[in-house]
Amino acid sequence: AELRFTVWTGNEAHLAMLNGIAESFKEKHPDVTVRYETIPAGDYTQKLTFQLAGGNPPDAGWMMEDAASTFANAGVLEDLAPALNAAEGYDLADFSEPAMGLWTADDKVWGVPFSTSPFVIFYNKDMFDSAGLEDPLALAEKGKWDMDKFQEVAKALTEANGKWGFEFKDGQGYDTRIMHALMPPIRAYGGDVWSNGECGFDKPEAVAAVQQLHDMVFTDKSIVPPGENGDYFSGNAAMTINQISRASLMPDAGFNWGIAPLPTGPGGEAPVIGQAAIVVFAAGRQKELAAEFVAHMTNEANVAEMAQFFPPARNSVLSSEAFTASNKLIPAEQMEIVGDAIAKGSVLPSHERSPQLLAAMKPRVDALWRADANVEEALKAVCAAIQPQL
Amino acid sequence: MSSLTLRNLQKRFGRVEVIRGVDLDVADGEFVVFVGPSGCGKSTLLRMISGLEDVTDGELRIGDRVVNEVQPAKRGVAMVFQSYALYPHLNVRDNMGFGLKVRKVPGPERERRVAEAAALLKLDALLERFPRELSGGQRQRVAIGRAIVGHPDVFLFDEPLSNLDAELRVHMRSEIAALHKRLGNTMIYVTHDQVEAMTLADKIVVLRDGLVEQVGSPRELYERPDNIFVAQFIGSPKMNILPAASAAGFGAQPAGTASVGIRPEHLSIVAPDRGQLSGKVVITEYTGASSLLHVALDSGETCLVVIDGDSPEADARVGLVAASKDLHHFGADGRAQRNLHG
Amino acid sequence: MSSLTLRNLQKRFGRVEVIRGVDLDVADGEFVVFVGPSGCGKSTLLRMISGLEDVTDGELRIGDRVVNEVQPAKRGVAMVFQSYALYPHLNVRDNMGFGLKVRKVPGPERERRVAEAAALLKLDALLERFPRELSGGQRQRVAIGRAIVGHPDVFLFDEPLSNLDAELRVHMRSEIAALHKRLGNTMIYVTHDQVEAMTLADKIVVLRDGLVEQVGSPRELYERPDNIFVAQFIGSPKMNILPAASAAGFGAQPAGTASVGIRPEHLSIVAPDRGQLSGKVVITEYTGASSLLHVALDSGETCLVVIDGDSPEADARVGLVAASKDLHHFGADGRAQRNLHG
Amino acid sequence: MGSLTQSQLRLVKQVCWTISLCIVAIPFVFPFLWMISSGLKGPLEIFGQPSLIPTSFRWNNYVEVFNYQPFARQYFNSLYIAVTVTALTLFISSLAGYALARLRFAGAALVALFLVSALMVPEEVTIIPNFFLIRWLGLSDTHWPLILLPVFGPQGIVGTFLMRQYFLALPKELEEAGKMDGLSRFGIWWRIALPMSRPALAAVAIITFLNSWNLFLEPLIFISSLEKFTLPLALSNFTDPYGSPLWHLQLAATTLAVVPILIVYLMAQRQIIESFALSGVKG
Amino acid sequence: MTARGERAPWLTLKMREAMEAWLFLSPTLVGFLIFFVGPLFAVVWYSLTEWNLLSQQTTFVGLDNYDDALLRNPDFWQVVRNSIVFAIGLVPLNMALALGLALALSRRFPGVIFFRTVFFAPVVTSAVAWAIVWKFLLQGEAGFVNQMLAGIGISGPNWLREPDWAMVAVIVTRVIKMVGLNMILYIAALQAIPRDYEAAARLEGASNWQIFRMIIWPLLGPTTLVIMVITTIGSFKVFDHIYLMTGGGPENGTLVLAFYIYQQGFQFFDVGYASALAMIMFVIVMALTIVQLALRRRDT
Ligand SMILES: Nc1ncnc2c1ncn2[C@@H]1O[C@H](COP(=O)(O)OP(=O)(O)OP(=O)(O)O)[C@@H](O)[C@H]1O
Ligand SMILES: Nc1ncnc2c1ncn2[C@@H]1O[C@H](COP(=O)(O)OP(=O)(O)OP(=O)(O)O)[C@@H](O)[C@H]1O
Ligand SMILES: [Mg+2]
Ligand SMILES: [Mg+2]
Repeated sequence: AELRFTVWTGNEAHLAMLNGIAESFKEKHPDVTVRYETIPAGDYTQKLTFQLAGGNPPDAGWMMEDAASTFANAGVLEDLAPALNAAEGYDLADFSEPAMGLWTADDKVWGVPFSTSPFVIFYNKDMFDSAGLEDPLALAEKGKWDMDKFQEVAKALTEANGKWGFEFKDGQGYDTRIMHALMPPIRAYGGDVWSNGECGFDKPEAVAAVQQLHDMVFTDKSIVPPGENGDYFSGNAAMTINQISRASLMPDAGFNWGIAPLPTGPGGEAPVIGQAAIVVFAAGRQKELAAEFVAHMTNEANVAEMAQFFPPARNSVLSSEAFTASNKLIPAEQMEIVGDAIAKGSVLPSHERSPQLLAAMKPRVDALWRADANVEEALKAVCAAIQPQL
Repeated sequence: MSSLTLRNLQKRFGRVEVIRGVDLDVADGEFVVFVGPSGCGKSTLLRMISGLEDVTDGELRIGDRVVNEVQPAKRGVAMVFQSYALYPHLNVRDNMGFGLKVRKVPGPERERRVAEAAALLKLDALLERFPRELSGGQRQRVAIGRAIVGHPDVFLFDEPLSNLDAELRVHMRSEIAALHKRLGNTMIYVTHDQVEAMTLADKIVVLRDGLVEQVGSPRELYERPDNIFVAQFIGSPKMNILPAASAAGFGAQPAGTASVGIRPEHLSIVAPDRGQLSGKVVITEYTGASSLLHVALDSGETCLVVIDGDSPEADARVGLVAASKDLHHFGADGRAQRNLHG
Repeated sequence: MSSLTLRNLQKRFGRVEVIRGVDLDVADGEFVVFVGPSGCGKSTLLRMISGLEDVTDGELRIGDRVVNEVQPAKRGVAMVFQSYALYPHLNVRDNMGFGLKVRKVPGPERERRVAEAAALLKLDALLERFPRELSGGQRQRVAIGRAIVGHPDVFLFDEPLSNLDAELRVHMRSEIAALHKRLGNTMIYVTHDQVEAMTLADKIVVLRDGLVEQVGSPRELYERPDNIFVAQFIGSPKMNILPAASAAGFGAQPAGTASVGIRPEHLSIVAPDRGQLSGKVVITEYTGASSLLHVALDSGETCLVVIDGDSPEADARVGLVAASKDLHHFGADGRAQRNLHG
Repeated sequence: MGSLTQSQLRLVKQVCWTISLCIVAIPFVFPFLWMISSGLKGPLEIFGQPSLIPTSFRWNNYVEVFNYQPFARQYFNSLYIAVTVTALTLFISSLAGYALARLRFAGAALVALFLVSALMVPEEVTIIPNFFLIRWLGLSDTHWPLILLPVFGPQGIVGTFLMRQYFLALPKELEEAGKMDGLSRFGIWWRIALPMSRPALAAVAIITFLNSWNLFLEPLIFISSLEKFTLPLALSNFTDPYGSPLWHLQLAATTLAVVPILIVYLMAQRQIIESFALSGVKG
Repeated sequence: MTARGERAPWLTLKMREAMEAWLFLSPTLVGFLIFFVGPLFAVVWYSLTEWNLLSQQTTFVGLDNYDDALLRNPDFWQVVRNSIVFAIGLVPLNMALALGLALALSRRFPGVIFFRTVFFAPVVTSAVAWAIVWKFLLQGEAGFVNQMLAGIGISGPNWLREPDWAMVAVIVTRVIKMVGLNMILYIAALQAIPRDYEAAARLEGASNWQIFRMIIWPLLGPTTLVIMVITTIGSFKVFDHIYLMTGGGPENGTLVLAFYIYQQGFQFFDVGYASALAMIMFVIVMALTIVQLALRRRDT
């Protein structure tokens, strides 16, 4: 039999590793092969929808956090609990509880996270040096790495280097990555975008956080503004926010770099985590087999294996030496930052109507990113737009 | 074998009656020409015979077979189109051989028949050319050649010369006459050029509004037209028609004569006082061999006169005379009065 | 005022010389016709006069003004196109008034002039119609009307009748002649129909390959063509040209004569033994008023003969005679030998 | 000015015209130049100071394009789908156009009216039911919908009408000659009508090919496997595993997608314009 | 006598022809019924249901979807407005430019082929490529367009980030992309106008402008109508261009109907609502086309 398994990576190293796991599955099921189908990340959820609605469902696949609730609620995901519980030596409780939050409901398990990747600050060490500034990692160690400091260094970097001080995730903070741009500061200020069916954008914490970003973009001009490209990886911005998987780009970048935790704020430390899980589709023809494969893929050995690319959610793996040493690009002490963040952080918000929410937010957030925007008004408008959907 | 019979043949397009009951017998080997004003139904009639238009009513026989519902290709007729309709993507040889090929005539036989037709039409040297590389007259010959190779019983021509210039037209006309002589097939030929009709036909059919006006040899039509329409249609410049009163000077008229016809070439100019009629020259048109005079008669009508020699000046007064055998008398209904000399 | 003078006029399109030096004087009020085979440059010459083509070299005068560089609209000429070029979206009134409107002639004056032209051309009843609702002859009149309203000094016509059927052509021809008589303007008229040329022209200009072959009155060209080209171009059916040797029977020839021309209408049929030449009738074409005989001479050439009365049967042997005044002698270069009777 | 002759004046005017045309042409040409140039730059340089000439030519981009995803395969997909669609459309629409133009039968006007109304309906209107239809036929994630929908959708109808217009204007005699020669109706269509309607066929082919070549919505919806992608999808798919665009590859690939078509167009431009003129696209 | 070629008595020539006609039409008609007429009726049905694409649950809700679209959803009217603004901006600009270029390029002069190719080239370029390139050229300050504008002393807007300018940008780039096709159609039409009309008018003293205004333009009427209808329909169908250039933003400033239908149906999985939108779009396009055809009928 053949299992179709959709992923969004086309990276050869990733695929080699995944194929290795499929190979080891043959010990139990010699006749089963796994075919990984790459769907580009940008269209992943969309295409998956078409495959499901179009009657051509894969058996299993990766799923991003923002789609989790939508898919679970539409009933297209298979409950994995029976298969996981039945698997030999499989300890579901080993997964950190916050990491599983999104994927469990009552005693059903809709997916098993394979990548629980906190957001960190990537910085260009050379630029900090030439501006004569302490780098974020050093600041963080001294406990001085907070939002105000962040604004200050960004401004100083911009002035010193003639490049931008900070770039949102992949430069897409104004369109496809709104949440990645807004969430970290709002959390740092102790707010949230929504919770329990209530919009959090217009709460004072969120307003203050966004106001600060807005100032940085339009007053300090230290953040790459909308409509411009100031690519961190090409050396056009001194800092960016991203997940550690992005470190793979750094060897080509040609400058010294490092990673640091997100700046703290009035709300204290608030690491933000992006997540992806493995799910089985209810419409698939080989659900049991697929579920069994998921159990295999997420057993302790394989999670440790995958940790070289994807930060794990298994406590046992996280605490191991193997994890801090797993990423060849990142020194162990910086890797600890990651582990720390995974343990303390919270996952990006999700919602069963997240496509609608995002679409409803988008135009109002666009209005926010104007030089003359009134941040509070704009955020009120965001809430007005999304409240009915919540 | 290849005679042709039309019995009360009719054709309607939607509610428009185009052919309104035509009876005609064409003998084997006869050369029949259809003439008539534009839109009278010449082409339609021809196309009905060929099978390109279906017959609304009546009976159409080729030989002794009713062919109303027989497919065009199976009627044993061949058609030469006004535009020649040569296949532009085939060379002369293939154009001529196309019909044989479609009918699955074997290669060597096909070759033979194409060669035969090409020889007959002096097309041997042109067999490899494409239609666009041919002159008008050559194209016309290829079109005929294409018709010949099928050994049809009946040839149909729809204004085959109207796309040629005047000189070539005269030449091809005689070639067609020669061809008919050689092949001896039944031929039906549509034209609106009455010189062509006169010179080619054994029998002319004059059509008007979907009806036959007169059938006869060229000489019959020229000399004894059945009615004013035929009289004016045949002959160029066309016959002068004068009211009986104005033509009284020409002499006695049969009872019931309403108008008198006289062809321009049958009038002669004499001194004003010696003419049977008299009038004033309005315009003289010199054409070299002859001149055409427009004479305003004293009775008010204008009369055309063709004369050979020198013509009088414009505005000169002249007399006109005609031989009484050249006069045509018509009744009030336009039909010829035959009792006097007919 | 409105005479016209061309001095060594030339026109090149790219490297192709189309008009290769034309000299011509047209008097005020003269009716000049350009004839010549297709592609000889008739239209080009006319368009140069109108200003639609610019002059490559030479001088063009209208009246006593050099107009080489004058804009078309300011030359005082009006043109009637072969296609009539009536604006399809304007009715007859607006078509005729268009030129006045763009020249900002005030409304009432415009109305008056259009009405005047319409009356002259009997178009009154048609003023509200659109070109597509007119017959060929009516369109032609509108095109002339459009030219008239501008009160031009010179009228230019480019084959204005070639789109009409034969009968209408004859009719419109005489209308144009009448118009010229009434208006008295200078008119230049292009045609390839030599009957038109003969009947309309005061003066015919025969063109060939961008050069003038002969200029003269119709009668001059018919009776005394300068060369074989003109001799064969003017007259229909065209002049028979026989090698001097074959034509010896007609009598003495001037020294240097290479060929002898004789028009078909100048030959008469006599008994074979009494003819100056003799031959065999190949085809006779009866056309009513006259017949056209194709006679194969004993010397091998084919000769056309037009006769009036009854014609001999095909294959009959006949003799041919001609009056010596009707013979044309040409040298080896094709030029007429004028020393004998000319 | 007074001393200028007409022909000199014309020359001056022509020069002015040409210069203004050149100016108007800038926004048409520039994107191509920029695309070609950027496709040869490194990822960093694209974001650097704008310049049309790359500091160093990264031909390697063109190699990477093929390593990144099965670009050759995708290129081929686009090509074969466009060719298939074009061939099918030509076949079907010329048959239907011929029948509408040439054959007399009751209901011809009705059929024509019926079809023409389809021209006004955007594909977006029917895309959802077609999505289910394709799913029901089991053709999801195959190339079939990319072939069937354009051929039978409004685009195919446009073809039918172009063909009909052309056949209407074509002299009937040739076909009648064929009939007299004993050709069947199909034979007349195939051996006479089609060879004579090359300009119309060319116009339909061009329009259809371009339409298929640029089809975006349908592949977006129906195709999910990478190796079944068509070019427009593939082009928007040069992102790294985390969803960020790889501009240099995208632009190199875009160049690869555009330039061949442009070259073909350049070679065929005269025929293209003529075929539009002759085929009565003017309506 | 000979039985050669006698027909089957039951099949007249006329019946045979009709049969052949239906045979020739059958591939088109069958496909058309399956992939066009059927779906069109299906859309009507879907629009009366609530239908989740992902869960495939269907409930009949009557006219609720229309009610939602027309009365309750504030975005809807903006989307309609955007579509209309897009059309009103694009159609005249496209047609005027197409006509201008066609007039300039309809006669032969050295370089005419080059220019025709240049103006037609974007037509053969995939929309994806076009959008990608223009997105770059239209960047805020670093973009080429604004750099050029800066060169002549104009400080350009942040094209794709300001709703009104973004609309301008998508319209203009779309016009540049598509104008070549209309240009060719106009060239073909111009070449079909006999040159004699122009010559006659020139002889009568008309200026270039008068010739255009009084002769050429009226004669182009039928072509203009056809172009107007296709361009208008095309402007309502535009999807890929918007999807790729702005994704409907900023502030929904370029969210047009076709894109909105896609979003509702395939991103929000709301098939019923999307179908109702499709029906509304259908009605709008039909109405516009009929109006345009009626206008034309009136002035001939
Ligand atoms: N397919 C058709 N549908 C309707 N009417 C037709 C059709 N074909 C011919 N007619 C009409 O039938 C009449 C006769 O046409 P036909 O072509 O036979 O005339 P014709 O005598 O050949 O004229 P011409 O000398 O102009 O060729 C015309 O009035 C014509 O309009
Ligand atoms: N614009 C042009 N460019 C190049 N050659 C041209 C142009 N116009 C005419 N010619 C050539 O000039 C020659 C004369 O053309 P013109 O139209 O004056 O002939 P014509 O005597 O009017 O012929 P016809 O009797 O066929 O109308 C022809 O060989 C033609 O091909
Ligand atoms: Mg006819
Ligand atoms: Mg000419």
